[in-house]
Amino acid sequence: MLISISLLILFLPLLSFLILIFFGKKLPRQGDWLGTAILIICLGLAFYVLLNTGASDKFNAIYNWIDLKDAPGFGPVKINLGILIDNLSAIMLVVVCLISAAAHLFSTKYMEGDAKYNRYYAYLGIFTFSMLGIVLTDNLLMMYIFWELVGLTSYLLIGFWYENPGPQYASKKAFIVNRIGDVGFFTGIMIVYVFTKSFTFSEIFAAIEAGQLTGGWLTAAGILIFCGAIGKSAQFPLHVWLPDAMEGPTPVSALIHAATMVAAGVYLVTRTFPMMSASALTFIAYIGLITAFISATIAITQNDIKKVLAYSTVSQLGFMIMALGVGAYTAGFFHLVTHAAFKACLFLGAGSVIYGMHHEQDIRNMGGLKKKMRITYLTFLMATMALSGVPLTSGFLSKDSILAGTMAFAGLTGGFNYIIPILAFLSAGMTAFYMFRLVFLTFHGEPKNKEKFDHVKESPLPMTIPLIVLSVLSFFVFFSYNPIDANIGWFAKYVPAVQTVVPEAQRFDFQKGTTEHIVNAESPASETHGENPAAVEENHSAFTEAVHHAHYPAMGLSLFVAGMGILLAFAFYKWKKFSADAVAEKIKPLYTFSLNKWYFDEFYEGVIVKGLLMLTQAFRWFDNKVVDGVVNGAAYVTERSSSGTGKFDNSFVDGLVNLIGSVVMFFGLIFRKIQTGRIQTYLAYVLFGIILFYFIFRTM
Amino acid sequence: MHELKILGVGILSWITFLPVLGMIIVLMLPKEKEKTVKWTALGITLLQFVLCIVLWMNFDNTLAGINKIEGFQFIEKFTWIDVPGFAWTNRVVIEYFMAVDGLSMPMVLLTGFIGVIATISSFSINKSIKGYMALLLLLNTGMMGTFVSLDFFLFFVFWEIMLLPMYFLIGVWGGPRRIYAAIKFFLYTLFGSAFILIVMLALYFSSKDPTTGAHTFNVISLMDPANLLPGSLLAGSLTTARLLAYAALFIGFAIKVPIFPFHTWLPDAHVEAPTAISVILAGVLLKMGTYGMLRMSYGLFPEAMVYFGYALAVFGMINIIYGSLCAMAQKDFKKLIAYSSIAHMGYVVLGMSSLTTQGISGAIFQMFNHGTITAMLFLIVGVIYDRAHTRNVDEFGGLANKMPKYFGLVIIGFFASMGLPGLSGFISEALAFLGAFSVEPIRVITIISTLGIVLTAAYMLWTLQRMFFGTLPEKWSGLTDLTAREYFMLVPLAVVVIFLGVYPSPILNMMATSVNQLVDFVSKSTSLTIMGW
Amino acid sequence: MNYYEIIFYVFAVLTVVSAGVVVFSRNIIYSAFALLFTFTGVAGIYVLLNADFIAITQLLIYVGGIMILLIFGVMLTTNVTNVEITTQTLKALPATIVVAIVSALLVSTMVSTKWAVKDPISVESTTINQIGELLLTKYLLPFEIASIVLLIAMMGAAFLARKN
Amino acid sequence: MPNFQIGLTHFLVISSLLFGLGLFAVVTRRNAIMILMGIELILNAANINFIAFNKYGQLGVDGQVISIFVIILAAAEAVIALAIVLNIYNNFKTVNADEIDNLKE
Repeated sequence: MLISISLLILFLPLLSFLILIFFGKKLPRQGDWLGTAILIICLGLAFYVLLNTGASDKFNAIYNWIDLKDAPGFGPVKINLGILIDNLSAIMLVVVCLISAAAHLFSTKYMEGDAKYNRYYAYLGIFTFSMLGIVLTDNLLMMYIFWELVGLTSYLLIGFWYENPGPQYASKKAFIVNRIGDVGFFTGIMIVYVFTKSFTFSEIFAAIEAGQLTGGWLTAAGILIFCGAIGKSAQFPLHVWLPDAMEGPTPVSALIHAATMVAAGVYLVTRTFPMMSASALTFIAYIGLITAFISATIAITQNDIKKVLAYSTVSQLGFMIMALGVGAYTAGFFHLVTHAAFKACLFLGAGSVIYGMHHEQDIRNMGGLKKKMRITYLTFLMATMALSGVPLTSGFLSKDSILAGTMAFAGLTGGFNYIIPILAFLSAGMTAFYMFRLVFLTFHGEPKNKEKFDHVKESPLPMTIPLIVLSVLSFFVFFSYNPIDANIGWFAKYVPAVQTVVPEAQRFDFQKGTTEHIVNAESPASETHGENPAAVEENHSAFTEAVHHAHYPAMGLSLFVAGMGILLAFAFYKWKKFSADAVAEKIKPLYTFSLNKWYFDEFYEGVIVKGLLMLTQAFRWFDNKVVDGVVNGAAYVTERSSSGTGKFDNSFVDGLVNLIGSVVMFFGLIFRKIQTGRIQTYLAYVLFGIILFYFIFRTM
Repeated sequence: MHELKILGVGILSWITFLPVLGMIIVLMLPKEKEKTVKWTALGITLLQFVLCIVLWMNFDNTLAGINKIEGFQFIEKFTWIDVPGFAWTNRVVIEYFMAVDGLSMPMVLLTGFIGVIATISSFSINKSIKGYMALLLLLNTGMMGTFVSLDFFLFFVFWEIMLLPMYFLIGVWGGPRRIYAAIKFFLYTLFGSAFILIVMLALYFSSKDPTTGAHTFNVISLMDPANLLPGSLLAGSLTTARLLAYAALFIGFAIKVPIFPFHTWLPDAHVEAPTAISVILAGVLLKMGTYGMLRMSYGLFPEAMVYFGYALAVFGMINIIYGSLCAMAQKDFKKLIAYSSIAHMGYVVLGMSSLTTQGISGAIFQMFNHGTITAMLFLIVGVIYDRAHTRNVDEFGGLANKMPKYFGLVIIGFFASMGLPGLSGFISEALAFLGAFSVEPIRVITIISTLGIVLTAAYMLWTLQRMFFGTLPEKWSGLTDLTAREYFMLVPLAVVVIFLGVYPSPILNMMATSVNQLVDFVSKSTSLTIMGW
Repeated sequence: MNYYEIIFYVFAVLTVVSAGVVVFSRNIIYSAFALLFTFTGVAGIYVLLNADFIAITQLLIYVGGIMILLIFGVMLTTNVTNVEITTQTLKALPATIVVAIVSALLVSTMVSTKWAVKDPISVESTTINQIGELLLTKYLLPFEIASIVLLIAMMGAAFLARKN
Repeated sequence: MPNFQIGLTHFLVISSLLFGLGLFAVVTRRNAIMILMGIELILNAANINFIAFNKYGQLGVDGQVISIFVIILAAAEAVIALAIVLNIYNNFKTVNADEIDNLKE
């Protein structure tokens, strides 16, 4: 039953895509109502699925796609496609449908009157289809397929206004950077497939448990699969495409580049968490940390409202990845869900501000919108508080559990890993600072641009409803009754930590010495710890124990850091105690360094793109000159030798013939003289002949 | 052992020689009646395609015939030439031996399909259409014959038949530098077929047909080592003679594929050939090289193939990386597509070298997909070239708004060639990579080859951006969207690409058993692993 | 020295000297008349060789006929007023040498070969009836042809000489 | 004088002398008539031989018959030759053999 519903959820957006792409123009209002209606139906169905899936239920349906029968030396080659509904995918279903529905609703007003309006909704439809595909799939290959489809749709949506150069360049950049990540992902899949002979998660984990894939290849597989996440969730080396992706329409940014698509990377790591070996996890943690820290520093100095939010998304994604890296499995996923809600609300709020200010995106000439756009302001403020980790918000709960996780991890593993919590707390503080800076610069203070400010009025209803819904969702109450402790909320119970299947040698030392079987957390007993019964798993408690201990210090520290951030923001922008520009002057090099996004773009453009183009020119030259040269050279040689033999033939052989000719001619001339025409001379010759014969015959 | 006879003649002979019949009819038509010439040619190729579909309907997927004659279907085996021996020459027996198995069935289908598409796209040719259509039909026979013939002599005859019309089609109806291109193409391939001829004769003289006792060209009996005379040149296994023979065959077929050092004829031939001929050249002719390798090199010298497996993989990788990089540097749209087809053929070679079921079925499926996708790309180039008479990518811009329907098909074509999942290109590339990756020594090469996907994405999107996005230069304001005829060319291809992308089983099931049989036969032929030495 | 030898030498010397005059004389008329004496000398030799009928025909035809013709030819073709009635010989050195060699060779063979000589046949009164007999029996065909030849010769000469 | 008896060789010597002189005339004289005379001498020399062999050789009377034919032909030849010479004279106004060299190309 649930299977057919989820299939319905999956294929409805595809249906909307097909209808809109072919008949969009003819439908009334170009079919935007159709898109939005379909998404709302999907949302309803998603809620139904969520309510009916228990924490540990797994509904699975397999369809055979490619069957290459029995391959010698390999065994039966069957590539199947499957749907898997469990706690993770149920939640993600709701998140994707919710945000997509909000984006659809929001776009009815925001994108009104656009030339390619129906195509926009068609693209939104196919995006939702691909995203749902990632969420529902039960095997790596199918995930890769939808992974690339999501890449394609983000390409189409970023480059929606392809008339002007900005989106053109951004869409191409996005697709190629994603492609680089996907190549790593595919290589990871290949490694897994070659060793475990299957793509499906359950079979893979069982095979790894059975030891078919171990050692260096296992870590390599883990890291390479994580590459897919790096590409898609814009982690450290490949994060450059996300800020440029802001060229696309704002609802798109909200849907894709804040909540769903970028979360796919995190979802992938969550799915493949059991197979990640210790070294892979540390790699993931550090990548997450670096991303969080770098993008937080960059976000501080950005002046474009969407760029600030973009970098904050990258930073928050870094947080989620770091959480998974350190082993805080539930916290990471929890932050993904809460972040999706309030980040989408922030982006849509930015969208309504841009809509109000008639496509003005630079926060320096905004200000004082508090009075004019009350609802946008309030929802924006609520979401900012959630993001900064102010208590009583969902953000506080999730960020706090992540920070606790990092401290626990550092505590357990010690050594260099202490840098993780330090930088994590620093980034959290910076987040609070730049978010409140954004709020003050856009909503508070005097309007800097007079005539634009006069036209500003509150955005129409279809834009404000999603804002309100999303901001309400940022309250803690939806996730746990106790605003302080997330563990007792339904979420923590619904998404318990997953037992790693990695062989003994490749686990963290604190995880060693445990029994080898997958913990299938049945409905957990509701002790204070809210954990599984102790008898089942020691390692589990080792980490949870540490987290539990780290809980309160982490909460105190995070409150302190967030408070400081907000205070600084107030000081700089609200009470104007210190002028931001003066500070910027003092730390000039640092400021410009951060303003120019740590020069990543320039670095990539200069080194990689330029280098590649030079390489291609070199190859082209090589191809034309050398390889073609060899061919033409061969042709030249044969041509030369043929003309050589030609000349030789003319001069020598012909020469011989001519020689004979001239000799005959020479003698001919001589003999000609003999024919004098006088008869007597002929007679004389006759007589001469007679004399000769006489002498000849005489001798006989 | 299916038998399918129409009017007493086997279906394979019908499929192969129907175009020749068509050619005769076309030649008899008066010169001025261009319309009838075009439509008769189209009718013939359509009829041939229908026959291919009928063939496919009766094709039994469970039979696998690489070296076992009972595995083949629609067999036609008659003695064609039988010269009784006298004095010092011994008896010469050459058979007219045609049959189809999992390896050649996809190729027959592809040739039929591309034949129809090419004929439709030839409607825009105006210079002496009668000669053109006659040569096109002759070319069609040459191609089809190569895929169905199982007698090495017959194979070589069809291989050469294909050459001549191609030379004239490029030489007469081509672009400005057509003569150079045509001659280069002709001499290059001829150079290759010289090698094939040598090996063919070497095999002939070192073989003894079990039934007739004389030498034989029959590929199936040549595959069985028992039929090779003990003392002869190519008897035994892994002798230097056999390795040399394999290398010669490889060069002969590599020129056709084309593989890296022998590829320079392809860009010239494509740039100068008219659209329809480029479609056929890229669509089918390149596959004859790889098909030849699978049928002849793998079949006749299996242990040599395993011995040189690693080298083949390296060639595949070079093709992919080299082709993509060169494509990125091209300014001429058609040359770019030509180089991209070198890169795509690189996947085929990589897949083939892996000697695993996924690898080889991925390779054959890529041959089929590359046929359809590149045909689509060349038609796309043709559409633009017919309107703008220039192929320089930088001169265009903003075509997306000007020709929206055309843009839709371009998106499908471009993303299919980039190997986007949901379109047929992806599955064959994925299978080829999976197959190649599972072989220990080729693992590193496969990882390097995966870079090819990124490079392809890079130059394809760059071209897409330069030509279709941005603002339209005013000189192209007069461009019109697709005409009905162009629709008939592009839409069927797009449908096939999408359908096979979503559900590839029809083609994959067709070849599965044969591929397994091939892999089993080749890997059993020697105890060496792929890293022979 | 009997009479036979004396007559022989007289006729021999007569013939050879007149032949020399014919050949070497500058004036063509002198040589014409010298030819006359040569022919008569030859006739004499025939007589010595018992060929009486031949001698008479010789005298009759050669001296009577051919000589007259030659004189006519000379008279018609040499332009009387032309002072160089004499004919020089052309630079004949090579020719004379060749002819001298040939004749020397001829004489030497005549002298050196041992002819199958039989004793001279008995002197008969005349050979004329033997000749007549032979002419009409053994040599009948040549005899008839000879008559035709003469006829043609006459017609030819008449045709060639006519003035047109 | 050699005292041997007049034999066949004497006549042969005479005829060869005649032949030599005739030949000389034919070869060296420029005048066509002189050439004719030379020919006549050669013919007579031949006749002498015939007759001599008739008397001394085994030839018998045949020799004389042949000599008659020789005489007949000589006459015919002389007639024709003279006619030709006259014609040449009429056409070329000269009878010198070396000027009549139209044969020389």
